[in-house]
Amino acid sequence: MKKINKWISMEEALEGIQSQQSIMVGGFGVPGTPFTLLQALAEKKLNQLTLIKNEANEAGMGISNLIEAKMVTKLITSHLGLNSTVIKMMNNNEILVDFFPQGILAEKIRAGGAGLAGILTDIGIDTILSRDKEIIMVDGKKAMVEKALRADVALVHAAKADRAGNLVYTKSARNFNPIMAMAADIVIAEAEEIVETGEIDPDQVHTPAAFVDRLVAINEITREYEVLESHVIQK
Amino acid sequence: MKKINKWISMEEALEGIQSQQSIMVGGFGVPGTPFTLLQALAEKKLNQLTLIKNEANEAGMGISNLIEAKMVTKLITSHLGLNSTVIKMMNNNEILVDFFPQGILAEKIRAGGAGLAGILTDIGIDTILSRDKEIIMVDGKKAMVEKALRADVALVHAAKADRAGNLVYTKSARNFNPIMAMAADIVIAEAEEIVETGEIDPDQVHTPAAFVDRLVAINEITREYEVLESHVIQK
Amino acid sequence: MSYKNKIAKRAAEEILPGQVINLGIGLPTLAMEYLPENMPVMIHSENGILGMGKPCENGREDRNLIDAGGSYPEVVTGASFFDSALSFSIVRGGRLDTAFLGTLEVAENGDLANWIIPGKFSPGIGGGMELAQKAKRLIITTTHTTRKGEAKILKRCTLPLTAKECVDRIITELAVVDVTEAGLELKELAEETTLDEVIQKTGAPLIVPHDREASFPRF
Amino acid sequence: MSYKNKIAKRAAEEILPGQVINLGIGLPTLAMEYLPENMPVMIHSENGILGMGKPCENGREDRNLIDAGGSYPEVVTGASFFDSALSFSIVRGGRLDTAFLGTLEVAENGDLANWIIPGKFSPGIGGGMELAQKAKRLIITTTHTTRKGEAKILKRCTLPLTAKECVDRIITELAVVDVTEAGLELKELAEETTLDEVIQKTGAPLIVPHDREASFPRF
Repeated sequence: MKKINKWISMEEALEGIQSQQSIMVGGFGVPGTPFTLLQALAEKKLNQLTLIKNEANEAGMGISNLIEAKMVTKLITSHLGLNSTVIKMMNNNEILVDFFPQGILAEKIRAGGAGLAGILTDIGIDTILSRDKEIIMVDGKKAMVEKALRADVALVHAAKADRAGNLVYTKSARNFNPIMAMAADIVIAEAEEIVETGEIDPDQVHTPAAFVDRLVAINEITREYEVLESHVIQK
Repeated sequence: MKKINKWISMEEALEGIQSQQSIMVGGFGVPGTPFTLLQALAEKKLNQLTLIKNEANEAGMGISNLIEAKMVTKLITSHLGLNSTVIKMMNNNEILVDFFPQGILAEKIRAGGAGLAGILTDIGIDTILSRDKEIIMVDGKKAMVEKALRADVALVHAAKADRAGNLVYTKSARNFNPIMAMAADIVIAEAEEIVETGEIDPDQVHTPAAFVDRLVAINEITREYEVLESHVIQK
Repeated sequence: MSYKNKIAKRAAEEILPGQVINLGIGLPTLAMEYLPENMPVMIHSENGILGMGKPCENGREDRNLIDAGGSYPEVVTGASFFDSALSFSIVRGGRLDTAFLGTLEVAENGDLANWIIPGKFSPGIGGGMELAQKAKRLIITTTHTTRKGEAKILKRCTLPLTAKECVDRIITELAVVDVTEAGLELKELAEETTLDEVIQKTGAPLIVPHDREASFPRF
Repeated sequence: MSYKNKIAKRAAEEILPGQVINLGIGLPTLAMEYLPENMPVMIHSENGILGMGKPCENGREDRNLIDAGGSYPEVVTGASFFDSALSFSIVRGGRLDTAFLGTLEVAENGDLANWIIPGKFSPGIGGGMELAQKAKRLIITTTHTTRKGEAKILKRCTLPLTAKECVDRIITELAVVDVTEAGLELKELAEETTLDEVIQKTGAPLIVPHDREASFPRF
């Protein structure tokens, strides 16, 4: 019998991804951003996408390329501090941006992945964030209803994968990747290294194969993945 | 400067644990149950404890010893299928038992650890479980409010720990341990092996040191930790 | 072949290559025996395993590795271990292709009741409610009747439900029955039984799509 | 010493051995320089690090390892990496001893406003709201006034809040001020300033517990 093998070509991996879909994208800054998948996605010339990502990368990088190319109608995110280009587009109403507290964004995504309807939290309860939120009382304290968040597609970046789809992340490149890998109908992972199934210690798998639908190899660690010289502190 | 060292004696580890407290206990069956901590706890002759554990171990083992010794007023659990002694005590009103679906019990504990007020779920929505629950509508569908669960103390079992309190679990002995280690005011871990800080790969830590308050070494893998002959299928 | 083995053997045929499967409590050991050697399937166990294998060879049991029923399994190449929250995220998050569960009662609309007999039997809930409600396909493996000979397949469940309208297929030692929009449809007959016996032992109307008993696929 | 360095140096004194600390964006690099060598402290970074160290030596940057502000840190012995959900569980779950945040405004009741100037500035929320609301101790590190010389420490915040009544201590280049039940209490004065200057540049009444300016601890 054949072994499970999810490693396919980039063309197969992106098959069926359409305009108007919602797409989660892993990464916090450069580490963990699936630049290779995003580059291939950018070439598909889709539009009216909803993207979900911690931030918008920086101008000219990662999802910022898709946003700058007007492929994105809405961005669900936590912070755009390092991307003045997207901030300008937001201020000019060229893109709709929904902000959430970073950990609440993570919990909404995780709740989607965990098949929950939502979470209850007091984060932002005394702020303008609570304005449009349903508030209920839990043990005498106010809590906001934050709905679970799922997407049609998730794009994640792993340091290592096996052919069955088990993923391992490294260092701060883990971030949103494991929770997004739980929370989409089609989960596509790019990996820097793809090994034979069985080579990853079962105790050290970060994302079990059950969550991963499609797997591509990164042929080259391109410039985008490398250290950003502008963030290096010269001493 | 001194390094962080949470490895202490059993006496120090259990200091301050009192009657009437709530105690989470890791483990699913034998694997991951902190038998050494439970044995020491049983010797403290406390009473009116509330225990939170996936199941009640089996008669004469683990938390069943505490329950049989009438130290426990209430048990929050998922299933007692393998412990007819505790089922009898439940039926005789010698102990109050709150049952939750296993994964919802896990999510309630995790929510406690994650500082959420609770979760929203449709599990059990069409059953008698929903009777006493607050129901709200989320996107047109009914969802039950399940409150976050925290405890005064958590007792967890790790395969390996470093002196700083980073924990690693093994195989099916992970189960409820990582989420309980997040969800108590005092988290006490027993470990089969305690190594110098730095010997665990930062990518392979299952429970970061921030969650662990006290650490004890298991001096001996006693009989309770071993394979249960009654569960071995003779072929 | 015992009725348990018969059910397990037929249940094993429901498992397709590449799927994520939960075999419930009790069935795993038996069903695993009937899976083709090296079948590329990922068996999920509630206590935090994906890629469970056959029961251990005697003497090779690992004290740190049990299945959700307490037995000692092997794991397959490509297995992974995780905590209980992630384990049920696989179930509730829509990543479980098929779950198998036993039952006390099952109704013609797919309602399932398998966890409590009020006042008599209630060992708890375990993972069954989540498996029943969230597996993409739910197959009930059960004896056709109780030990007393009472029907377990009913027009309506009399016991408190585990989940509503969740069952897709019922496999017993006598028959394979599907839950359809139109009602319960008889799909296969066991070699040892007759159409009349199955109809008589089933507590709800059966849609019988074949003219003659001989036309039924047998198992 | 620049005002930034002065604030970072004073902030570093707030960190006690064994604590779990979040240094916010911008401050980490500077404050780390003032921590005693081998201080046993666990620095948390929102993007999934516990045990962040000093900034990397030039040329030793790791493309997979940044802090929440985008800089390239080292990690200390005993560090761990985790996902964003677990990272904020440390914060909201009560495991963060002290957080440091910058601000736009801070009020005498401890209200904090540091994330939005409606119509002008709103790069998002990031992790600040959770740090402000859930750290066991919240210390604000900020210039005493805006670039235009307007007070940042006010009777009430005029901007939308980040969190209510969350601030414990304010450290500026001029003073250390505590938020108390009775109001803002002046604790220390910078060497370069006078009591009058601090009172004049503070937009809320200060409780001044010392008779003479000379009695104040200086930093």
